Amino acid sequence: MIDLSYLISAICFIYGLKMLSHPKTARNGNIIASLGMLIAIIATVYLGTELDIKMIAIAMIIGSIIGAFFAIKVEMTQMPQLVAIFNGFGGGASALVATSEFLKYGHNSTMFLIISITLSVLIGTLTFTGSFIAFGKLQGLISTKPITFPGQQLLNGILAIIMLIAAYMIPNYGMDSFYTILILSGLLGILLVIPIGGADMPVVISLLNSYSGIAAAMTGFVLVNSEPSAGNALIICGSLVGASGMILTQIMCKGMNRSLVNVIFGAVGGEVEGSSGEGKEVNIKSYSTEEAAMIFDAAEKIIIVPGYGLAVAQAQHAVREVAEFLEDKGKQVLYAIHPVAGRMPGHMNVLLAEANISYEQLKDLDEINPEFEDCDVAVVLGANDVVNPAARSDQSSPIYGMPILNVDKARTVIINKRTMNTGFAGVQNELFGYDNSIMVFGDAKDMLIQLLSDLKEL
Amino acid sequence: MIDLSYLISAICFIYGLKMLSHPKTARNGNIIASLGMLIAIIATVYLGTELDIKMIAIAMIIGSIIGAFFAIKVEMTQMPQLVAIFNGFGGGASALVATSEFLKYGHNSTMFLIISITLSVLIGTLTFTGSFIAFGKLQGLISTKPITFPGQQLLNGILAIIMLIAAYMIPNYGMDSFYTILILSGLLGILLVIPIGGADMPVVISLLNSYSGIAAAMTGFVLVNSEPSAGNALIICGSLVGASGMILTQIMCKGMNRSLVNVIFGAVGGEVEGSSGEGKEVNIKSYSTEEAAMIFDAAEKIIIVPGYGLAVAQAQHAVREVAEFLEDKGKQVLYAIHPVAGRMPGHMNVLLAEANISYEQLKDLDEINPEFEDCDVAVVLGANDVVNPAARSDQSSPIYGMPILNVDKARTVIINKRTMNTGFAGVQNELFGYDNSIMVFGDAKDMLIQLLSDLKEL
Amino acid sequence: MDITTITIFILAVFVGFEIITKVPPTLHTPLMSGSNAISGIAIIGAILATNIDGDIGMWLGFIAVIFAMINVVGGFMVTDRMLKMFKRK
Amino acid sequence: MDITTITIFILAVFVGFEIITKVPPTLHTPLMSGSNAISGIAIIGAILATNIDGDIGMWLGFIAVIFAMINVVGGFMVTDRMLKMFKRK
Amino acid sequence: MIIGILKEKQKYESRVSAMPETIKKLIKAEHSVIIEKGAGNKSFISDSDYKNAGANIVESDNDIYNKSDIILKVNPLDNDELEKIKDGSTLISFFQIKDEIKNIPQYINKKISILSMSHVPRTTLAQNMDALSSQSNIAGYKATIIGADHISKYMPLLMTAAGTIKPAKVLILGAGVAGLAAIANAKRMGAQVYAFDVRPVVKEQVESLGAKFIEVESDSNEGVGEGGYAKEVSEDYKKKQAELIKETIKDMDIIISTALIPERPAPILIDKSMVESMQPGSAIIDLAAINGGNCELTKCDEIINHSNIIIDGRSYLPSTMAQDASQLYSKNVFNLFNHIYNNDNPLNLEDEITNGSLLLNKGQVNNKILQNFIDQENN
Amino acid sequence: MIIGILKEKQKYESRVSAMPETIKKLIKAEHSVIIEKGAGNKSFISDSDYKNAGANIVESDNDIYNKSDIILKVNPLDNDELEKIKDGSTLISFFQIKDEIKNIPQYINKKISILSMSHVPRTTLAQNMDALSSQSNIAGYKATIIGADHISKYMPLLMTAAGTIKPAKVLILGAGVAGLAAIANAKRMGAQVYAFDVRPVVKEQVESLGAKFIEVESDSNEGVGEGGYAKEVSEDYKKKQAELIKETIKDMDIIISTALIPERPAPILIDKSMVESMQPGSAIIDLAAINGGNCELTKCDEIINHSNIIIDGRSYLPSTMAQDASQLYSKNVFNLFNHIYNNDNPLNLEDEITNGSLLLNKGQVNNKILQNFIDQENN
Ligand SMILES: NC(=O)c1ccc[n+]([C@@H]2O[C@H](COP(=O)([O-])OP(=O)(O)OC[C@H]3O[C@@H](n4cnc5c(N)ncnc54)[C@H](OP(=O)(O)O)[C@@H]3O)[C@@H](O)[C@H]2O)c1
Ligand SMILES: NC(=O)c1ccc[n+]([C@@H]2O[C@H](COP(=O)([O-])OP(=O)(O)OC[C@H]3O[C@@H](n4cnc5c(N)ncnc54)[C@H](OP(=O)(O)O)[C@@H]3O)[C@@H](O)[C@H]2O)c1
Ligand SMILES: NC(=O)c1ccc[n+]([C@@H]2O[C@H](COP(=O)([O-])OP(=O)(O)OC[C@H]3O[C@@H](n4cnc5c(N)ncnc54)[C@H](O)[C@@H]3O)[C@@H](O)[C@H]2O)c1
Ligand SMILES: NC(=O)c1ccc[n+]([C@@H]2O[C@H](COP(=O)([O-])OP(=O)(O)OC[C@H]3O[C@@H](n4cnc5c(N)ncnc54)[C@H](O)[C@@H]3O)[C@@H](O)[C@H]2O)c1
Repeated sequence: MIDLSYLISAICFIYGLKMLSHPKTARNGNIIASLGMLIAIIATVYLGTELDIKMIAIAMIIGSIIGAFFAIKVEMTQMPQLVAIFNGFGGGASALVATSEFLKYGHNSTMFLIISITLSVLIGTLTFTGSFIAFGKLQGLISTKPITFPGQQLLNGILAIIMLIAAYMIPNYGMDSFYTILILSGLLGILLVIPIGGADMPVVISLLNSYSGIAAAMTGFVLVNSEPSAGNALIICGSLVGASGMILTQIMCKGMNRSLVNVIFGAVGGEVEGSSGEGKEVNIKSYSTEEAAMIFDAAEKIIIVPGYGLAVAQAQHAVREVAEFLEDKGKQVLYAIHPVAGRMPGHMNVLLAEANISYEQLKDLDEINPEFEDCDVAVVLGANDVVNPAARSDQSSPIYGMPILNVDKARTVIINKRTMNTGFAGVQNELFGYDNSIMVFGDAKDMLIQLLSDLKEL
Repeated sequence: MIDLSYLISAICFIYGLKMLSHPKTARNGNIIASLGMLIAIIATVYLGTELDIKMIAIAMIIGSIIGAFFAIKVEMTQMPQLVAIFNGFGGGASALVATSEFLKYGHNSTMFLIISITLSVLIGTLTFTGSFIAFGKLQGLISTKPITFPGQQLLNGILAIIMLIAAYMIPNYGMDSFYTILILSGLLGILLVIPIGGADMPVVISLLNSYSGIAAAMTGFVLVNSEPSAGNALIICGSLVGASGMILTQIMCKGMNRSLVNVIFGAVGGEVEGSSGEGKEVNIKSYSTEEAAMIFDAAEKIIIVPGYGLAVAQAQHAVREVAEFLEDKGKQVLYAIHPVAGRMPGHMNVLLAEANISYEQLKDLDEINPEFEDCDVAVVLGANDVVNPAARSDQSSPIYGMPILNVDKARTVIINKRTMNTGFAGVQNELFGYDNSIMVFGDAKDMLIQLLSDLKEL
Repeated sequence: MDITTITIFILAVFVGFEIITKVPPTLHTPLMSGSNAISGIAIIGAILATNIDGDIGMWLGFIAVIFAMINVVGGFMVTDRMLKMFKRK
Repeated sequence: MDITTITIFILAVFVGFEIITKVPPTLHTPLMSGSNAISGIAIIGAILATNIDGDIGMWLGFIAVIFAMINVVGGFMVTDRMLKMFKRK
Repeated sequence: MIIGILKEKQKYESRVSAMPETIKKLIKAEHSVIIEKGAGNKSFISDSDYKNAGANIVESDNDIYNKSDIILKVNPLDNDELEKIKDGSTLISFFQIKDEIKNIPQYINKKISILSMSHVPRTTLAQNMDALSSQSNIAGYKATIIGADHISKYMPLLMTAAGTIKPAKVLILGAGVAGLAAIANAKRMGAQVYAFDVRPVVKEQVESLGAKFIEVESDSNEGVGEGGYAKEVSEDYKKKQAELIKETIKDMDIIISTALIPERPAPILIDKSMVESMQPGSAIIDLAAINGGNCELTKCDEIINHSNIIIDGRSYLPSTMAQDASQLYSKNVFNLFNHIYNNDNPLNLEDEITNGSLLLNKGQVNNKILQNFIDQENN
Repeated sequence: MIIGILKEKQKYESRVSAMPETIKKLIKAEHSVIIEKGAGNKSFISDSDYKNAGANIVESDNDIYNKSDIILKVNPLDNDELEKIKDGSTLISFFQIKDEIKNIPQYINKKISILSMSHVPRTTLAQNMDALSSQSNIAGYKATIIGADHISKYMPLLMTAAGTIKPAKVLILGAGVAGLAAIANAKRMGAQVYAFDVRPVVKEQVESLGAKFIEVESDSNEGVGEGGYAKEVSEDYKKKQAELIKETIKDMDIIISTALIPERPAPILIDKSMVESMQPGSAIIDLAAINGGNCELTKCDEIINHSNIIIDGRSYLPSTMAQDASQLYSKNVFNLFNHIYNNDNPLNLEDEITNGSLLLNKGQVNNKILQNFIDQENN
């Protein structure tokens, strides 16, 4: 019965993870996974050998309250560090369990057990300390800059070797060896994370997350002799998380255009914030086309704002393809044609007519401006001056007074251009730094083609 | 050691299957899987308990010779029935092993064992007989028409119930029950396959294939007590094949636009051969866009032949998108413009110019005709009269003497139109039935959009 | 120690590798957080550890249960919170 | 009979389901044929069956080996033959 | 054979029946070619070009009429030319029976053979000889250009700092070869294009060019005559059609009308009141002018202004594009010539194309419609 | 204020400076409007349309000159009009200094204020008042239409049963507003389009319209003058440019030249020998004709034929599209008027746009170039 429960909970985890990786099923996936956990816990407590239920209940309540408190209280922007710290506790728990198992068996264990315990403690503790450092970096408690010093990698290597020797010595030195391993693992966790820059933190957290899974699996190997079914459950779930976490880490690395090795050993993760070139600093958010695709997917009304850049990129066909794809998904797509967009009167008309975009979809300034307010996404493609809010508000601006397309009124504004350079009028555009603005850099045609393929993959 | 070998061979199978499902790695995947098999056999023979190696060797040699002989001799077109028959032998083997295990334990086995043996025999035998029927149908020994009679499903149900009862009775009646199950399973296999039409055979074979995997897994359950590691190996590999076979069956059903239930119980799988409407019967091959996509993927030089149908479908943009995708893959794409394609002079020019296809890519009749000979794929999109070889050869044809585009000289001709209807001149087109011709039916625009997404998925 | 244990381990690793295929970037964090919560399965070990003789072992188990529980409860809840954001109107 | 056996079974089923994702139609037949060859793993059982006491059991095992071998050898070879066709120039 | 090429004498005619390329081909086929001096001038082909191609330039057309076995022309012979042509020779040119019927007796007298470019059957095989198509296509194309020139508006939509310009609306009446060409080019230029025709099959063709088809509800094959041409339609249909066109016309900036029924006067689709209902500044290009016009007010070969509506009745649009028009025409003529004479059995009356285009065979009537016309004349 | 609108007296002028819509807006802003009878006729606007918009129709222009505070026109005043205009009034119209310099003393004498549409700065903000742009765009567009009409060939590629027609080649010299419009429309019509300009920034703009840019190798900013306009270029550059144009021109079917340098005669880019090297039947549309033309042979407002090359020097192309041209122009004028007079401080000389377009302020010179010209005249 208890075995079956574990099996069921493992199946829940597998399904849960599978569903978590698709936008539409993600939330249910999480619920299924937590259900699996509930089953596992209940099975262990009620069906297992006789336990001190009261103590366990107290511990569980304490843990639940702490976990729930932070999960609810913490701000959205602090999620990543929260995940990091939770993860650290998970690793810590594995290390503790392994420790207590070690205390139980002492150094008279089998080779297999010693290896398992050592790995479990090593990885668990490393995850624990590493996660705290990651937390500190994300929370701003520790410098987000990569902290490096000469011989860092060498030191890590030496630590690893010492631990290896200590593990080998366990049959001889017992607890002393064990403590050595415990302490050095903690140190290694710190040393491994500290040289990694703030921007690479998400990858590190994901990696640590994978580690905590592996730690659980190792704990499973430790337990499997005394408690075979619980051991198996830990092995399955732990290795599941370990493996999927590894894949996820790799996907994330690819998404950030970094290799995993690079993240771990490179210590080069600097800041990726864009600066506006000259003049006022604007704080911009640069998104990938994949992320932009997610936004489009959730939108219902989309207004496309073509500009001179679209013509330069000769992206008229690409934009039509994207628009048609979105329309096929039942979304409404309109084109907002600013009277002076481009470099000649009617430039955008010529351009879009070439791509056979029907006249009915083209709206001029007066028609479209009221529409931005209930539009989910305004996509600015290689336009700049014609969407510059300075024309409305900044009396000193050379374009003050020109009617513009009020894209900033849209829920989200996605702006595509190649750089932070100015447009024809040579003025900065503070739109790019607005809260609801997102930049997607790149040549308009390339970006749209990429976007289309990302949209199709959703 | 023997356990480890089995584990390795299981890993080989997993990897092998994974690689088999991608065009580029498929062949290596097959080799890896066969390597896994080799490891498993060697492990069993040399590392297992003491066996009568001579006898085993003789049996293996006989089996190998038979298998190899057919695998080499049989013609390409007969592959499917070969797979069917091989598969039958696999199922048979499982059933035989289960039988001999039953003989060994007699009816004094545990519940679990009885269930395992029953299932193993049932599925194995069913696979065996079913595969032979499938073979017969494909080979033309048995009518490919669905053979149905009233109460067929009822009969199957009764058989199943009898077997259930027989299985329940095993502890009481022993061998008699067992033989009942054996015989009835064989009968059931025949009854299940006989009502299925020739066109659905591939799905059936895939399903039987999945069954033979399941049979192996069941045999594994039978063996697991006496030979745990061999049992586990059978369970892993068997369930692997069983599950992946099931998925494959489903994919194939989807590809053929049939539901699995429909295939098994519908008994409606008629012929899907197209007939040319009136006049001479031509024997055509109708492909899906997915299959067409595979052909494009392998091609290097592609000539697109647009016709009136392309204009009717307003598919000019779609064709450009497909062409651009293929060009990005490094393929050469040209357009062959027949002087009278369409319904007005220059119709195709107007059409393609609208999609901004550059003039350089458009070739007229005299320029393009010599190019067909070293072209991998000629794609005829809604053209008919202008590619009708009767104009070259059939003196009685009203279009005899008109110069045509010699698409039939291309290695493969893919023809898209909606039906087998004639074109403007109202004459049949025997090109559609040529050996190197493939029809992809559907509206040109829809088809091209589908094709593009299939191309991207390759 | 048994080969079946290793077999199970390897099969589970395979499943883990296979089920995560294409994840859109916006799901990276929730997925990470969700699988992090699953790695709190160490709770099972922790609960069992409370049963170990000797004070130290028991207290270690106690703390381990707290730790694991933080991971599990916090992890699932925060994941859910994140995912709620993606829900369409 | 053991829960681990079932666990292994289920994990293997998961792996089986997951590894076959999108298969282009032209690979359907080879893939079918290849996995068919793998289901010849019954050969292991067949070989062991030859060891069973009693003539019938042994001969059944003998035939089973032949059958399974046909499946294995024929299956892999024919798959390879099919796949050779897809090789690019 | 000796093949003669003449300078066209008609007022607005700029085409020539053979290009130097064609002449090269004729000479390669061992014919000899004589050509009147200056025949190519208006198509921007100099006599030296012809000379280089191998033709003999002769000063006077008399020589050509005297020496040639076959005469290639664009237009049929006028009275003067008919005088000069040698008995028994063959003429290849356009030839509308209803316009030439008065001269037929003289052709017959002189035992002339007439291969009419206007009567080449409209079959798939004959398309490369189909000069009606090639020239109609030019006319349709050019009609949109002059239409765009006539109106005082832009064709495409334009959103500029000084306001949005709406696209011009163009209506094509009669979507045969010329109509389709007009649709295609007007679409290209950015206008909103509507089209109308009596033959319902045309709907698909119109839509295949991206234009809107305006439909009269009716018995579906009302307007379909023999050989894919249109025939005259019922009174009821005519009324519905007039109503529809009347409604549509008010919004149009350009109307290009091409409706024709073979060997009959063109149907009147636009009457005076309809013209007056149009917006000032609009234009009608009436390609049916030579057959009386689809507009009541059309004057053949004139551009008139009726209450601020321009009505362009020029029938010689192909001549305004003489370079391409001559090239296409000469290829058509050569292809017909080649089809007929480049086999063992010249003038094989079994052959659909030869038989169809041969109106007179050495003075003998070889065409039903022609015979009908002659019979009518005689009554 | 009383605003007067006149009928344009120039021979080829069909535009009018205010549309009924504009008049409605003026009246809404509490001005009163008087308009000369028949002012809108050539733009197909009847007097009753104006009346309905709220304007007073007056029979004679004298009344308008006497009563109006501000006069809206397309063209500057001719001698007769200059006589009639009341002292101290304001004129808004196009105004090319070099052409009007002889009349300046009289403007000064009469203390006229001139707001020149030709001198509205080309800034982003001023685009809706930029009549040079709106009218150049028309000219460029129309040039391709008349080019297509002049040549005796098709514009697009055509593969027909009677052979393949190659697309026409069009060369645009000078890719300013007019040039870009010409490129866009010629591309649309299916021609192969090449363009050339001295300002290298234009390359990207030309390519953004899908045409090919022909480049002269040189110091990259050679031709860039003040305010985005072109300036005169070095002799060496001129030679290279001539060479390049000479080579290119031979293959072209249509040349549309728009090269201008503000307040200077247009640069000669095509000389006689180059014209003669072109293929017979080709056409040159010289949009710079009014400033002397980019072609040596151009005659302003005439269409001439030089050795079978048509050279079209019509300077009044916007007038041939009077409906749209007037609409755009009147919006430009209104926007400028509104910009200047619709605030607390009319004629605010701090304002870039006001200051830029104001040539004379109650007879006082308010423009550097104008001052230079006057100084030159006086020497
Ligand atoms: N319409 C007319 O008649 C006319 C005539 C002359 C001048 N203008 C002026 O031109 C301006 C038009 O406004 P606009 O918003 O259309 O253009 P804009 O303000 O000039 O901005 C165009 C933007 O497109 C981006 N871009 C260029 N190439 C690109 C590519 N390949 N892919 C993606 N982005 C690209 C550029 O940024 P990056 O370099 O960072 O990519 C640039 O900021 C106005 O100031 C107007 O006054 C108009
Ligand atoms: N070019 C000219 O000037 C001109 C003028 C008049 C006539 N013609 C004649 O027209 C013919 C032209 O030859 P062609 O090969 O271009 O055309 P065609 O022979 O008329 O064949 C067109 C084919 O397109 C298919 N089709 C129609 N709609 C389709 C759609 N939406 N999607 C996919 N396929 C579609 C039709 O088959 P399904 O119905 O089965 O789909 C039809 O068989 C010649 O016979 C020529 O003589 C030409
Ligand atoms: N076989 C070929 O390859 C080929 C080649 C060229 C043309 N054709 C066919 O020949 C036929 C005739 O073409 P054409 O251009 O010479 O025709 P046409 O010049 O005789 O007539 C022009 C069009 O006017 C239409 N029309 C007649 N009366 C009308 C009315 N009252 N209202 C509106 N429209 C009216 C006709 O239907 C026709 O479409 C067409 O079907 C065309 O497709 C075939
Ligand atoms: N700010 C705005 O929004 C706005 C609006 C309209 C125009 N403009 C700009 O104003 C500038 C002038 O435009 P325009 O059309 O009135 O110019 P223009 O009519 O004065 O000149 C036409 C073109 O001829 C070119 N040219 C001059 N000499 C030449 C030579 N020797 N050879 C070849 N080409 C030569 C010029 O470079 C120019 O592009 C352009 O830069 C244009 O983009 C800006």
